[in-house]
Amino acid sequence: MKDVRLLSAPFDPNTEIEPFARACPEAGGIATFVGKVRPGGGVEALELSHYEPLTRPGMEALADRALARWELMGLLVLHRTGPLHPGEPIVLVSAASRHRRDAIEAVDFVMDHLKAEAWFWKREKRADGWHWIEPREADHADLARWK
Amino acid sequence: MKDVRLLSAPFDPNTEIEPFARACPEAGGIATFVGKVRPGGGVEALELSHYEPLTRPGMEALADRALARWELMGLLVLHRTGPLHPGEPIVLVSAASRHRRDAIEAVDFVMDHLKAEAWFWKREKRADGWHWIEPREADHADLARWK
Amino acid sequence: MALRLLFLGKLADLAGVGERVLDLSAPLGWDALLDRLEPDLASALGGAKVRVAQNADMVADKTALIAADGDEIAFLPPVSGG
Amino acid sequence: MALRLLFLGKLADLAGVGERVLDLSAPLGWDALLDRLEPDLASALGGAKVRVAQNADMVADKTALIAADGDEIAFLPPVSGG
Repeated sequence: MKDVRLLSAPFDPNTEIEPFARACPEAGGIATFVGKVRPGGGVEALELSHYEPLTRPGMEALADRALARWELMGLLVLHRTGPLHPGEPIVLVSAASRHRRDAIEAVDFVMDHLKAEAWFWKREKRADGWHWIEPREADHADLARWK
Repeated sequence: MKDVRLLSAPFDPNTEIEPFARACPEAGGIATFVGKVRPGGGVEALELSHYEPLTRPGMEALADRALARWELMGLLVLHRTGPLHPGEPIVLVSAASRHRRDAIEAVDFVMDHLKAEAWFWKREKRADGWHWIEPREADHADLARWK
Repeated sequence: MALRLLFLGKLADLAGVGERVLDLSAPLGWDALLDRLEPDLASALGGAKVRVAQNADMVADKTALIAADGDEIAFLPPVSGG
Repeated sequence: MALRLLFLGKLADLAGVGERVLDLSAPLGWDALLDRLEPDLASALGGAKVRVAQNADMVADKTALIAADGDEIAFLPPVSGG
């Protein structure tokens, strides 16, 4: 069970996780990560742009890699695009598996790759206007763990 | 924000995660693991026994270790006791943090220690009666990762 | 004077019960305590993997235990895996 | 004959727009394509970290690009971190 979606409107993590869990009744465990626009720090808004013909296939391929690498009964990958407000969910990754380490590691893997490799460009609005977010050193260190 | 509970009655992960997330509004990410009684495999029921005067302080101390080791805004640890049916949630661990790796690693750490060190004894009912569950080699390998 | 014994996990099966009360006239050392139990149960409790808590405090060396009136002695086999 | 150029991320700021259509009378090589753009934009697109996709396929060596009528050429700066 693979469910990969780009969402242009706000979503509620709980209403996504519940049907996913129901769709994987044989799973012994479900690991989930929900990332949100961090409130505070002077950020008034975040905007995610993407290039659909690359971004969507890239996310599908990433999900396939995780499904090939770990024994999963299901993998849910949701990512927002467009303008977001502080506190709004940007990303949700949920993995269901028989044994817990598979689910936890798969979520960790997918998050690291979504953050460092997926085709998203983010800019944030501060009091002095919009600023593009650059790649972070830590993202590459995170990725190196999976080589 | 630390919330550690032993539960003698069934719980719904979603109704626990939502207020936890609301209680940590500054978090950039929330990682969660929900473990359930695996359906199938001939298991008709699971029973968890514990020794309250050791089990509860042990869980509290484990949560404190995670809070000391990672930068968390909140940690939720729920564990069932008593008789459970296949498909029922046994354990929920949720961690809220500014950066995602803190939350994911903390959940991983707490789960490994709950499984291998917490004072719970489990027996499962099969067609031929009740069987106590022994420690697994894999549990100790999981723990060794955190030394 | 009495002692409460708690048998956790599969030790409860061996003891036939999760909890027993033992009357005593004086504090009991480890060997004297085991002498009051069935041989197969005593032998299991003596096993290297069974730990002991006295009034919810882990006992470092169970053979040095002195169980006194009102004590709760819990016998803890290895916890189950996940 | 025309070409669609897409400027992703901060390249859109530099181009002043996310998308441009370029008329062309014949296929354009990389240098000829950059010659049709403002110097500072052309210079940014030539940077080592900017990758290029032609009709949604990543181009291995952008300097070998031949952009033809109807092509969609996307300029991709490094993705933002998390």
